[in-house]
Amino acid sequence: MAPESPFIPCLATLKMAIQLTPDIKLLSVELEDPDIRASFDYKPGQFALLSAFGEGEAPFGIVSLPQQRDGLEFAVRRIGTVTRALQELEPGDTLGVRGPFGNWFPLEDYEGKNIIIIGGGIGMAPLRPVINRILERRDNYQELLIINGARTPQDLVFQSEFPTWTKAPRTRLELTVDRGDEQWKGRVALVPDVVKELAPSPDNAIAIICGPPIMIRFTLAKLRNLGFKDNQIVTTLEAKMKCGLGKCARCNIGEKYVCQDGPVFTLEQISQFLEQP
Amino acid sequence: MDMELIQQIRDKARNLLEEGTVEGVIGYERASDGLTARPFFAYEPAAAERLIFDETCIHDLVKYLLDKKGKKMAIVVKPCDSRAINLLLNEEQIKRDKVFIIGVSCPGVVETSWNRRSETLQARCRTCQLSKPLVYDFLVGREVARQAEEETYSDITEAKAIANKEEFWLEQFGRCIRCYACRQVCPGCYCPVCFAERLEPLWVGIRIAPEENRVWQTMRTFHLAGRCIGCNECERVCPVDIPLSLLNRKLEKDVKELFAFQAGLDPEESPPFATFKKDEKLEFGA
Amino acid sequence: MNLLASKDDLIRWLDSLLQERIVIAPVRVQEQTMFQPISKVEEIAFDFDNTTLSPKGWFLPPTEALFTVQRDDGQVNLVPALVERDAVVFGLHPCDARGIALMDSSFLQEPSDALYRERRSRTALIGLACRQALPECFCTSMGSAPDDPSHMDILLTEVKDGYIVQVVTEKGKALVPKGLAKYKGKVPTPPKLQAIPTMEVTSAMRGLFNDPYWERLADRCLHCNVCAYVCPTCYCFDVRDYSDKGKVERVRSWESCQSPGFSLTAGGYAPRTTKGERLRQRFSHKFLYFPERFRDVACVGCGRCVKACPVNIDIREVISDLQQLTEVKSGS
Amino acid sequence: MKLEYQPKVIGFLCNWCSYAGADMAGTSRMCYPQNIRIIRVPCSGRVDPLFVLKCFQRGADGVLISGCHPGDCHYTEGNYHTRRRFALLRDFLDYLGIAKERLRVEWVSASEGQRFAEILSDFTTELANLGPRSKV
Repeated sequence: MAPESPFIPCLATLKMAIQLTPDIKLLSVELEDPDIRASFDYKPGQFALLSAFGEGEAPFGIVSLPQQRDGLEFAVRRIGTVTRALQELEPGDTLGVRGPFGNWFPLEDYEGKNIIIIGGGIGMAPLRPVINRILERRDNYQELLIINGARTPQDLVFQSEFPTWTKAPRTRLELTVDRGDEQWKGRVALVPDVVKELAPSPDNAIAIICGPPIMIRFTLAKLRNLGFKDNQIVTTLEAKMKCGLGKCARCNIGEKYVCQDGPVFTLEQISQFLEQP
Repeated sequence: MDMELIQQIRDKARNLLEEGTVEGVIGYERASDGLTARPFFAYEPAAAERLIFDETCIHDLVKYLLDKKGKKMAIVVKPCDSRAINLLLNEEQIKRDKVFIIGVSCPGVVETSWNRRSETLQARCRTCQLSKPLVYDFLVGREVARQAEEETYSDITEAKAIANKEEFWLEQFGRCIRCYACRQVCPGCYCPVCFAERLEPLWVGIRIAPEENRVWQTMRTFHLAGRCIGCNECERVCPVDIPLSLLNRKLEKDVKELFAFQAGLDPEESPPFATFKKDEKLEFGA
Repeated sequence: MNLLASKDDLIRWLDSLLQERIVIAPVRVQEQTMFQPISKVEEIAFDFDNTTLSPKGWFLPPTEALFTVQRDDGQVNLVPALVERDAVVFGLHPCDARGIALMDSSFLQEPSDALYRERRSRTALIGLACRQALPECFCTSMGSAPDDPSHMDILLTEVKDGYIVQVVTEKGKALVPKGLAKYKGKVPTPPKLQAIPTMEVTSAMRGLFNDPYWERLADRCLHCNVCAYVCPTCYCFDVRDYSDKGKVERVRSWESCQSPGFSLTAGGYAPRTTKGERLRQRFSHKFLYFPERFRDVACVGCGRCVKACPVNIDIREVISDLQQLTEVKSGS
Repeated sequence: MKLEYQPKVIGFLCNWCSYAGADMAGTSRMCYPQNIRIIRVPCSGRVDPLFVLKCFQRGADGVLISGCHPGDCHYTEGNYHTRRRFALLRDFLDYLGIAKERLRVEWVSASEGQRFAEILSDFTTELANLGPRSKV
C-alpha cells in the first residue's frame, strides 16, 4: 500500500519564465490539479519547495500575491544544480511544488505604521509581495520606504515594477548598487550605509529586511543605532532545508525551525541564537 | 606507566605555556574510562598536569595542527606520527616554526578501544623501524633499540589471493555507513572540500550503498597513495571494522616497489604523484 | 501475566515469524553485532551486549527512495515507495525501544512521515531485557531501565530455562505462539547502573550557548559522523535526486550536523562554521531543541557514542561539565 | 568482427594526439569496433582516477586512457603523471576485484590511426573474452 507521503510534490507546469537579471528568472508556475490549485492558500512571506526532477528540491519564497493562484511566481537565482535545472525548464515542462510552508509577514499588525523595506539582491524577492500587498491597501499604512540594493544596476530585480512603486502615494523607492556602470546615475553605496544616510525614524515603524547574511548583519547594526528595537525589525531567513516539515532538522536557528516557525522572524525572536551576531 | 617520561612532558609543556612560547600544547590525557588515553589540549600551565603518555596513546595528533594554523602550538609526537609532520611540511600545510615538537621515543602502542586495553602491540608497531621521531625540538624518553619484525606484507598477499575479490570488497564496503571518520582522522586528508562532498558533479552519490561506498573508499585510499604514513588511524576509528589497512598497505607496498618511496620519511622528498622520472619503466608501455 | 518460552520454543517461534515477516535481529559481523534482516534463525546472535548500530536503521534506513520519477511521453508520474511486508525487530534493548519512541515524536507528528509511519505500524518490537549493564550504559538516567518494557510489544527476559515472555501490547499479543507455559518463577533483578545527574540539562544548555566551552570541547572532536550514526535518536537526513540510466529517484540518506556541508546553502552561507558551533549543535539538539518541541531529552543512555567516539567525547562528561559550568556561572 | 557480447568501453583520449589518432582511423576508413564512447580530454593527465571509478560504477566493461607518447606531451609532462598514476591504479583495481585488463593505458600519436584501430580491436576482444562484469 502506498502511504500518502508529504514528500511527494504536486505536479505543476511552467507557464512562463522571465529573465529578471542576468542570473535571476521569474518562474510562473501552475499546479496541474485544479482542486489543489483552487485550495492553494498562501500569504506574503510563505515559501514552497520546487522540484526539478532528476536534480532535486530547494525552497523558494512565493513572490506572487495570494489571490494569484493560477500562476504562482518564484524568483530563482542560478546558484547551484537545482536552480540551474529550474532555469533550464521550458514553458510547458513539468516541475514539482510542495507547500506552502512556514509563517508569513503579519501585515495586518503593521497597519497604521511606517514601513521600511530593505532588500538586497535576490533578497528583494520575498519582499515583493509585501510591497505589492501594502500598495493594494495603501491607505492602511503610513510612509513606505523601500531600499533596494544590488551588486550592479543589471542585478536589480523587479525593475519593471519600479514605476508603479514610485508612483504610489507616500512611497519612496531608493535604489543603490555596489558598482555602477556608465548609464547608472543613481546611488553607489552599500545598503547599510544607505540606511544610515536616510536614517528612517524608529517611531511607529517596522523595518523588514531580507538579503545576504552579511548585509543583514550590518543593516541590523545600523537600525539598532537608529533606535529600532528588536521587535521592530523583521527578517525572513534562508536556510538549507530538505523537508519543509520540521523533520530533517537542519534549518534551525537555535530552537526555531526556519521551515515551520519561520521563515519570518522578528530580531527579538532569534537574537539569542544568532550564530553570527 | 613511565612516570619519569610523563613528568618530562608535563614540565616541558608547563614551561612552554608559562614562557608563552606556544599558545597550546596538544598531548594526551586519561580518557573517561580511566584506562585508555584521549587527545588533550592544554592552554593554561596548570593544565599540563593532566598530560600523560603510555602505550594507550594511540592517536596521531598531527591532524590537529591543521585546525590550529597560524597559531604556535606544541605537540606530543611519537616516531610514527613524526612522519605525518614531514608529510604536512612537504605539502606546506604547516610551518615548521609554528610547531614545537615534543618527540617521544616510543616502545610501541597497544590495541585499545573504549574501556579496553590489550597487551597486544599494534601491528604497525611490530614492524616499526623508528626508535625516535624523525623530527623534534625536544626529545623525551629513552631511545629504545627497536627489534622490528620484517615487513612482509603477508596480509596483502593473502588479500590478493581471495577468490572473488569484488564480492569480498563489496561486502566490506557494504557495511560502510559513510561516517567519514576515516577521512576526518587522517592527517593526509585535508582538502577544503572533499570530492565526496562535491555536488557539481556529484561524484559520490548520497546513497549509502555498496557501489557508492566503493567509489568513496577506493578514491579515499588512492588520494593517499604515496602519502599514507601508515598510522592506521582510519582502521582504528572505523565503527564497522572495514579492514582499511588492507587498502592503504596495498598502495604502500606498490609505491615502495614501483617508486622506492615511503611517505613522511623526508620532508624534502615529494610524494610519487607530485613528481616523475622520464625514463622510468612502468608496467604499461614505454 | 508472564509466559515462559524455552530456548527451543523461541527458535520455533522466530522460525514461524520468519515465514510471514521480515525478521530483523542481531547478527555477528566480524567483531560487531548488527541488526540485519535474517534468512535463518541460526544467524541470530543471542549472546550480545549491545549492537554497534541501533535498530533505527530499520525505520529510517541509511538510504531509501522516497519516490521514483517516471516519464512517459513527457508525462511525469511520481511513484511512491512502498512498504511491502510486515516485520519484527527482535532483540532490541529497552534503550533502543525508547530511541524509537523518541524518533516517533518527530516522524509521527503531523504531517507524519509516511514511510516511517508505515514501517512503524507494520513492525512489531520483540525486545530483550539486558543481561548486564556495560560501563558505558546510563539508561536509568535517561528515562529507561534494563528491564523497561515501555515502547516494546513483547519483552523477553533471559532466565535459566529460557525466556520470560512479557506481552506489552495487543500487537504483541497477536504474535505470541499458543501453548506457552505460564511463568511462575521470580523475575530476575535487573543489573544496577551508575546514575549520572541529569537535572536541568536543558536550562544549562540554554545558558551556555555562547560559552567558550564548545570550542574547547571541539578541539579534539574529529567531526566525523560516528556519534550521530550510532545514535538511536539522531534522525537528521539529507534528500537528493539520484538518477542512473534514466531512472530517477528521490533518495533520503542519513546525514549528521557535524559535516561541514550539513547546513551550507547553495549561496555559500553556512550558519555554523566553526567546529565548536557544529559540536554545540549536536548537544543543543539533544538537550535543548528536542525537549523544547517534544518534552524529552533526545538521549536514551545507550552509551553507543561513548564507546564509538574515536576521541572519547563522552556525553556523560558533557552533561556534568554543563552542570558544573552553570553552577560556577550562577556563583553557587 | 562479430561478437555476441558487446563490451561497453569508455575512451578518454587526449586532444592533441590520441583523439586525432582516432579521427585519423575514422577518416582513413579503418575498421574498428564501435562499442567505444570517446571522451575528449585536454591531456591524458586530466584523467582523474575518479573518472575511471565512476565509469566502472556506472556499468562500463572497460576503460581506455590514451595520450601522447611519453616525451611528446603537448603540455610537456602531463603524460608522465598519467603513467605513474595509472600504473598504480590498474593493480589497485585488480586487487579490489576489477580485473586490470579492463583498464588500458596506451600512447597513440596523431599519425597512428592504424595503431588506434588495432588497440581497440585487441581491447574489445580481450574484454569479450573476460565477459561481462559480474553483477555482485
